[in-house]
Amino acid sequence: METLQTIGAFVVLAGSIFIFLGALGLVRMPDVYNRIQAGTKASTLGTLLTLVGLIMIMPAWWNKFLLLAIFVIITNPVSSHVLARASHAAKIRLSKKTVTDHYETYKKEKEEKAHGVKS
Amino acid sequence: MESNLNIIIAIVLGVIILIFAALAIYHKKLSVAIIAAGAVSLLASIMYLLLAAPDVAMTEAAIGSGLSVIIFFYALNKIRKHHD
Amino acid sequence: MITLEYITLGTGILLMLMGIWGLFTQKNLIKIVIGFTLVDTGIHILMVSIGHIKNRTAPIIDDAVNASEAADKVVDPIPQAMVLTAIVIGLGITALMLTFVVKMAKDNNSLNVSNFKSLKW
Amino acid sequence: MIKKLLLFVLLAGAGVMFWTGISDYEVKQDLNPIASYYADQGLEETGAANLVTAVVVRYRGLDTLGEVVILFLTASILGFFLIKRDGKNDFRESSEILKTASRLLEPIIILAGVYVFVNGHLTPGGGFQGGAILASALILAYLANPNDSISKTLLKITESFSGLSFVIIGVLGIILAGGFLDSTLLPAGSIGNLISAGVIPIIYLFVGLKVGSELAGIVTNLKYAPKNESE
Repeated sequence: METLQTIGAFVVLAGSIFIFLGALGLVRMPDVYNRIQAGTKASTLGTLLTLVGLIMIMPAWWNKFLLLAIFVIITNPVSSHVLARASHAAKIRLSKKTVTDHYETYKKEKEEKAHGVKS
Repeated sequence: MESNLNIIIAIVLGVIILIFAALAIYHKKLSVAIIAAGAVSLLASIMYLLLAAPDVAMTEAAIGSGLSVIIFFYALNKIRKHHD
Repeated sequence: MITLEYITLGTGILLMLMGIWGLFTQKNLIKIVIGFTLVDTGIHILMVSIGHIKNRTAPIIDDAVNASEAADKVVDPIPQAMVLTAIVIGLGITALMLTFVVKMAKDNNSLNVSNFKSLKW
Repeated sequence: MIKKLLLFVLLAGAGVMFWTGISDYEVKQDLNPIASYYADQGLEETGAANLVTAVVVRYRGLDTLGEVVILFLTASILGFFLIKRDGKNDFRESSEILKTASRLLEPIIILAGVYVFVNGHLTPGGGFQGGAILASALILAYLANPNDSISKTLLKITESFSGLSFVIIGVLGIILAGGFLDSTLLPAGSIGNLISAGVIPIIYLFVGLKVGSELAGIVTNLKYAPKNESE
């Protein structure tokens, strides 16, 4: 019993470290898209690890934490996807180090295809 | 002992709330100001939890930091041309 | 001795004063509405912290709090109930103010308060 | 500049006033008589384990009615001011991922909202919180399918029906039981069950539906407001 709780506490600590790294990424990354990526990936993993640790500490509540985990798994990537798409549509510039922009080329190809069909 | 921890958390929360409030009043970009006002509400809901008021905390988290920010952004979207 | 109530009372009052400061000094209409919401939040924190009593739990009777000794174990439920309705009304009033802001910005083509001449004399 | 200085002096005066209020403040040890009466008798009289619910629905039920009326007035004034005149607004089509996720998430969110306001007499939660969660589900639907319009008449019918039921239950309390919104209209049941506390779950159901449809109506009106076309 006691050992399981200790392991759970360490897992929660690992999750909080991931969340801290995500926060650091928000400050250090050069442009919006990199910041979104750092924030989402690190915070999703951090939240999931925290929930797993909480299940170890308090096993009676596993169903509630499982529901929370499913909710986080669905909502977090979707919201970051929507944010990135909206900022791309608002024409926020990429950082200077960025090499390619696949979404831009995809949009151009789609436009050309629609144009070609029309004419 | 536990109450000491509560006091420390409350002090940190209060300082962060006041910083966000100053940001909400003085930041030049309106979107940043709106998000800062939402953050004030979110941190205030944690403060309600410390004050043993879970009902109020739920309401504040759902309404103050969720719906009101959305309403502000809809209104901002309608008047986007007059950013001055 | 510093206790939780003093900190939350102080936070609420300072938030209220900051909101009033923003309400009077800012020129942008949306900033004025934001100042109003800050005053709202400050008053709510003030009211809830007035109802708080040290070392007591939330006003819910369950396994931890028996019904017979509830009056010695729970905090004051009345300010919480009042704040509960006040938050919802605050949202409604904020929406109403934003509607007027949208209207005024549409009519006068500006968000700056100094440009509204129609009520000046 | 002189204006700001004056305002600063004014606020400093208000701060000093509040400061004297704080320094006189004594940390409370006991509840005041009304609150201790509610804490002692609330469970017996209403059957609600959550005392905040007991105060909101039973002891201060008229305040709740007034609050709901204020919200209704706000929503109708908003709809009056933001009448849509031109054709339809064009929004950017949202992505496939968001559409699929919203189809997956909306039932869960609506279920969570209903859970929150049906369990309002046992756990933290209630009509206002549940209504806000319902409105957020509708906002997600707006975000996912921005060009589909949601029928305003459905919102209006839900709102009017639940408001009317709220008042009817209150008046039935006057006729059949002890007073306006008396919860002993129905048998109290055993404390801790879902079906207990008399009419409180039913009242909270209607409050939740009303608050949810009103908040959704506010967002709908702001969404379809005419955009600023000048310049």
